[in-house]
Amino acid sequence: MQYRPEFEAALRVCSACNYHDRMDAAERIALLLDEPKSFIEIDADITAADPIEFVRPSGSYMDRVGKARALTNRNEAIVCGTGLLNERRVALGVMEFGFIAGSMGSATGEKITRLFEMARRDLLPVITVTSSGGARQDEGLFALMQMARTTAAAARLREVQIPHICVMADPTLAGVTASFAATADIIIGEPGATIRFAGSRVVKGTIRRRSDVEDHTSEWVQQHGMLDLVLARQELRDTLAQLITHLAPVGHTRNLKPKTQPATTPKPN
Amino acid sequence: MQYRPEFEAALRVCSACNYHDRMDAAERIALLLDEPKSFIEIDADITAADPIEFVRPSGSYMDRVGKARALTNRNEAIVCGTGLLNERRVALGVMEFGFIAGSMGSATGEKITRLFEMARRDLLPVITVTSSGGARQDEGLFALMQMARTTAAAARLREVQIPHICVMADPTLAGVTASFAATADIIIGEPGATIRFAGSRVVKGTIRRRSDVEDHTSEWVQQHGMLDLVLARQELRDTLAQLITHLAPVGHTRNLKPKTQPATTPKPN
Amino acid sequence: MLDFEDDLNEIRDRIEQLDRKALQNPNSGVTQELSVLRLELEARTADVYSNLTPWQRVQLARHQERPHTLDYIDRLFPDFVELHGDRRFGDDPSVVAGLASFDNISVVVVGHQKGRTTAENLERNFGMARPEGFRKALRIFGLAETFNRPVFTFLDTPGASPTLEDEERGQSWAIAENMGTLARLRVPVITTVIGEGGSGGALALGIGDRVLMMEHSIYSVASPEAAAAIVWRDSKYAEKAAAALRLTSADLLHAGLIDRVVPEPEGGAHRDHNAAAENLGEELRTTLKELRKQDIDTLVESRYDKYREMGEFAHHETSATG
Amino acid sequence: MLDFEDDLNEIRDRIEQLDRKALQNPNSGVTQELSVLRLELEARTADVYSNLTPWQRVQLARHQERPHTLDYIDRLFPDFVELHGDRRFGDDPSVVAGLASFDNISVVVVGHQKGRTTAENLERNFGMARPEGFRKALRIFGLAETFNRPVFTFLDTPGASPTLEDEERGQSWAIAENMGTLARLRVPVITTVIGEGGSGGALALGIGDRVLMMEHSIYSVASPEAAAAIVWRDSKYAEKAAAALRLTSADLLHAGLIDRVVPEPEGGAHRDHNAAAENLGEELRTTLKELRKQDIDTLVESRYDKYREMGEFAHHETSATG
Ligand SMILES: [Zn+2]
Ligand SMILES: [Zn+2]
Repeated sequence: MQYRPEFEAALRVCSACNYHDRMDAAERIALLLDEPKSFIEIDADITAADPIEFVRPSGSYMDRVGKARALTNRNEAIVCGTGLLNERRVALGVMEFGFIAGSMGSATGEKITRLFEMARRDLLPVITVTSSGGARQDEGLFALMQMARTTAAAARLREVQIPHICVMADPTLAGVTASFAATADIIIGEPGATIRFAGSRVVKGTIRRRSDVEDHTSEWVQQHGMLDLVLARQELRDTLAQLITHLAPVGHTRNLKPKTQPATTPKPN
Repeated sequence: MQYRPEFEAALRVCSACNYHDRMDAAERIALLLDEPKSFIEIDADITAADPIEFVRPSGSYMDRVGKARALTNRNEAIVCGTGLLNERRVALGVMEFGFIAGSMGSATGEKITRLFEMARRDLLPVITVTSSGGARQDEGLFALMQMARTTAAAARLREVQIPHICVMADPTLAGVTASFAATADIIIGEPGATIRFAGSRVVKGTIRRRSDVEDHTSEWVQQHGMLDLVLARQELRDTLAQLITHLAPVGHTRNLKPKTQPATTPKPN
Repeated sequence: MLDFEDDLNEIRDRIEQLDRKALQNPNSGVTQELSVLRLELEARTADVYSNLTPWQRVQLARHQERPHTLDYIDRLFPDFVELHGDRRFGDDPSVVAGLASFDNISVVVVGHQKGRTTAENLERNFGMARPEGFRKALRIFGLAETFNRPVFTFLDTPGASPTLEDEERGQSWAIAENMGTLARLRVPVITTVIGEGGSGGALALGIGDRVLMMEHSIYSVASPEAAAAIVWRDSKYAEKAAAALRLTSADLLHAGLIDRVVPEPEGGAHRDHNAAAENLGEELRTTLKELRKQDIDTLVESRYDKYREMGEFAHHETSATG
Repeated sequence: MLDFEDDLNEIRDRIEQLDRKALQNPNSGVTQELSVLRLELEARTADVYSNLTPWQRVQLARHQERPHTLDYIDRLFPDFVELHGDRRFGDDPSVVAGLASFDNISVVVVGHQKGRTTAENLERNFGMARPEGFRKALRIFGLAETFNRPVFTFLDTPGASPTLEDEERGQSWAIAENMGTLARLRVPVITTVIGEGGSGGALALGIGDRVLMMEHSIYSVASPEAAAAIVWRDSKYAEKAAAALRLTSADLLHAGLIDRVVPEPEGGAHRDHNAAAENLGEELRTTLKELRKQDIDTLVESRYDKYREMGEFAHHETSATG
C-alpha cells in the first residue's frame, strides 16, 4: 500500500501495481478538463422520483435516494455539463458510482438524454464516463426504458456528425454497458475495469470493487474486439483531446460557448 | 446409382441420397423460370480477350477459351438475361461451370456488371446462380479486378431498392464467393454444395466435384451464419418467387419488359 | 400446471367425463348438467382471470402452451420465409426472422422464439438470444429499411443469454446496436410483448412506434426471481417482487410505457391460439394503417419523442456543489 | 538476403572496411579509393535496379526491412491514434487502423501490417488478415464516412488468412462486404500498394479513387507460388509465374489497372524508409488535393466508372444456342 498523498497525486493510480482506484465525478472532471473551473454543470437539480413506489426491506426507494444524496452531495448518479478540453468546449457526462451504485433511473436517463440533446443542438463533441451497476431496479420498467431513450439520443448525434466517446471506468455493467455506452463511436476502457453484460448477478452489491476473475476486465474485453483502447489514466486527457480533434466538426475548435442556455441555470462547479 | 431419365426428371437430384448433381446453365434456366422460352439472353457474344498473354504448359489461354467454347457452346462462364419467374420479369445470371471451371475473367465480369446495370436501369430484381472456381488466373490482376467491379455494380442495386438474391451452387469458391455473391441481400445454398474462400488450393482442378470433408458444405456454412437458406432444388423456384415478391419494388409486378434494349441484340434462348 | 386454475380444472374434468358419457349414451340425461357446468366454468374463469395477481400473470406469461412467435406467424403472416444467420458468426435459433405478407403487403417479422418441449427449449436456448441472434435481427432490420418494409417484432424472452461466451462476443454491444438502429429505423416498427418481456434482451428487439402487450404478458426490468435475489437477497420472494415491479400490461399501460393492451381469450391465450392471434391481428392491422399514413421523417421523430417522455423525475433545489 | 544484390553487397562490405580504417587512422590514404567505390556502388545499384526481373521485384516487395504500414504512419501521419476491434469478435493485429493528421486535416488510415521479426510476424499473422481484421477496417471506414474524413489504405499482404477458423467466421463475406462498402464510401479513398498486394485480401482494403503502387511493390491475383502450383503444378515455377502474371508496378500502370507509381529511393525503399516515405507523402498530398476538389456524388460515381473500365474482353459472334 502506498503513502496516501502520492497516490492521490498519481490520479488514484498505484505506481506499484497500476491499480486504478475509483474516482468520484469531481475528481474525474478535474482529470479530464483543462481546468475544473471551466466546467459548467447543467441539470444539477434533477433527481429521482418514485414512479412505482418501490420499497425494499431496507427501506423505501426515496430513503435510498436521500442517503445517496447525503453521501455524494449529488442529486443523481451522473454529473453533466460542458467544459474545456484542450481549449475546446465539450459536453461531459460523468457517472457518480457512489450514488446508488451509479445505477440508471429515470432522472439519470433524463440527464443523459439532455446532455446528448444539448450536444446535438450546440454541436459539441460528447465524452461520457461510465461507472454503473446497470438499470435501477427500484424504478421497474421505467429504468429499462432509460436504456432505450439514452441510446436513441446518442444515435441522433451521429446524424449531425457529432462524435461520442465513452470511457468505461470500473465497473460498467448491464443496462449501462448495453445502451448508450456501447454505441459510442470510440470506446476506451480504464485498466482493470470490470465491463460486462451480466452485472448484478455476478458483481454483488456495491462493496466489491473488482471482479475476482480476469475475464471481464477492460483488457479482456478489448481482446474480444469491443474496446478501441485501454488507456492508463495518465494518458487519458491527451488521447481524448486528439480523438476529439480528429472527429469533431471542423470550425468549432475553440472556446465555443453553448449556443443556447441549458434548461436549468448553470452553476459553476 | 439411379436410372438416368428419372434422375434428369428429378432435376438431377438423387432421390436416394439427395445428392444435387451439377446442372449446366440451360438446365438451371429451365429450372428457375416459368418457361425456358421466356428467357431473353443478353451479351451472349461477349468473350474473353487475352489481356496478359498468358500461356500455360498445356497451351495458351486462348486455346483454353476455344476448348471451353466448343465444350459448352457458350462464349463465357456466365449466361445472362431476363426471364419470367412467377410472371414477373427478373434479371438472371447463371454461371456455366463447364466453361473454364466457371472462373471469372474480364468478360465474365463485364457480363455480370452489365446484368446488374440493366437491373438497376429497368428496376428488375436479380437472381444469380454461382458455380465457380474463383478468379481466372490467366488474366492476372485483370481477373482480381472483376471482384471489385462486380461487387461495386451489385452495391449500387441496393441504392435503388433492387434486391439481389444469390443461389450458391456447387462449387462456389474464392473470388466469386468473396465478391458479388456474398454481398447479395439473400443467399441460398444448394444442399451439399462446397462453398469456401480458400478455393484453388484445396479443391484441385475441375474434376473433383465435392469436398471430401463436410466442412464447407452449404449446411456447414449456414450453421456459421453465412447463408439464409439451404434449399432443395425442388423448392427453389417457389421460394425465389416468394422472396422476390417480398423484396421487389411494388408496382413492377408483371411481365415488365426491359425498358431499354440490352447493349447487344437479344437472342431467344 | 397453473395452481390458481385448480378449481377451474376440476370443473373441466367433470365436463369431460360427462361429455364422454353423453357420447357413449346419448340418452344419459346429462345435457342439462353439462350446460350448468359450462356456464359455471365460464363465470368462474372470468372471475379468476379478472382478479389475477401479478405472480399469476408471470406464470401465464411463461405458460408452455402459450402461443410463441412462430404460432402467431403461422396464423397472421402468410408466405413467411424464414431467413437465417448474422453473416458474421452463426445462426441463433432463439431469434426467428423473415419476410412475410400481412394485410396484403410484404413485411418483416422478427421475434424471440421459445420452445415447448425440453428438446425444443434446449435448441432455442429458452428464448434467450445470443449476440448472433440479435445480429441476425439487426441484419433483417437493415433489409427492412433498404426495401422499405414495415417491421413487426415479438418479445418473448426471460432475458438475453448471459454466459461467458455471450460476453466474449459482446452481448452488451449487440443489444445496444440493435436499440440504436431500431430507434432510428426509417420504416414503421410495431412491437408486441407476447409472453415474457425480459430486460435488455427484450428491448433489443423492442423499440417501436407502437408497443403492444398481450393482456397476460409481462414486461420487466428484471425477472421477478432476479429482482428478488437482488432486493430481498432470496429468489423465494419472486412473488413479492412480481408485485413490486409493476410488470403487468394494465400497470404498464397506466404508467404510459406501452400503447395498447390486446385482450386475450377467456382463460388465456394458451387456451385458444387462434382467438389470441385474431385479436392480435386486428390490433396490428389497425396500428399499421395508422403508422403508414405518416411520412417517414415524422414517424422517426415521433418515435424519438415517444421514448423521450418515458421517465418520471423530480427537481431538488439544494443541489450538489461539485 | 537478396541474391541479385551479391555484387552490390561486396562493394558495400569493402566500403565499410575502408570507412573503419579511415576512422582509426585518418591518414591511411583510403579517401580516394572510397570515393571510387561509392561511385561504383551508385552506378551498379542503378544498373541492377533498372533491370530488375519480376521475380526480383517479388523478393523486394517482401523484403523484411521494407517499410510497412506503421513505418509510413510514423513518418507521414502525425497524431495517429490506433483504434482496435471489430465490436463483434476480436481485434486482429494484422490490420492496423486509426485516426491521424495529414497535411493539416484529420484522416483515417487503414493498412495490413506485417512484422519484421518472427515473433512479430506470428503476432501479425504475416500480414494475412482474418475476418475480424477486415471487419475492424469496415468499422473504421464507417467512422470515416460518418465524420467525413478521407481514407488512406495501405496494402501489404500475401493474401487473406485461409484457415478453417477464417472460413467459419466468413472470410469471403468479410472481404466482399468491405469491397462493396469501399466502392460506395462517401469520402475520398486513396489506396497504396506498399509491398505485396495479394489477391482478395488486398482488395478488401484496396478499392479507392486512386490506386498508387510503390515502385518495387507487386499486385497480383495470386501469389507466384500459388499460381505456379495451380498452373505449373509445382511451386518451383514461382519465378516463371511471377513473370507471367504481370504483377509489377510498371506492367500494371501500363495495363491501366493502377493510377500512379511512386518512385523508391535508389536500392529500394528498405534502404531508406525516410526517403520512401517522403516520395509517398508527396504523391498522397497531391492526390488528396485533387480528390477534395470534387463533390462527393461525382467522386463516388467516378470511382464506379474507374472500376467499370477494368477489363479486356472481345466479341465472338457465333454465339451459343442455349
Ligand atoms: Zn498497488
Ligand atoms: Zn444417390
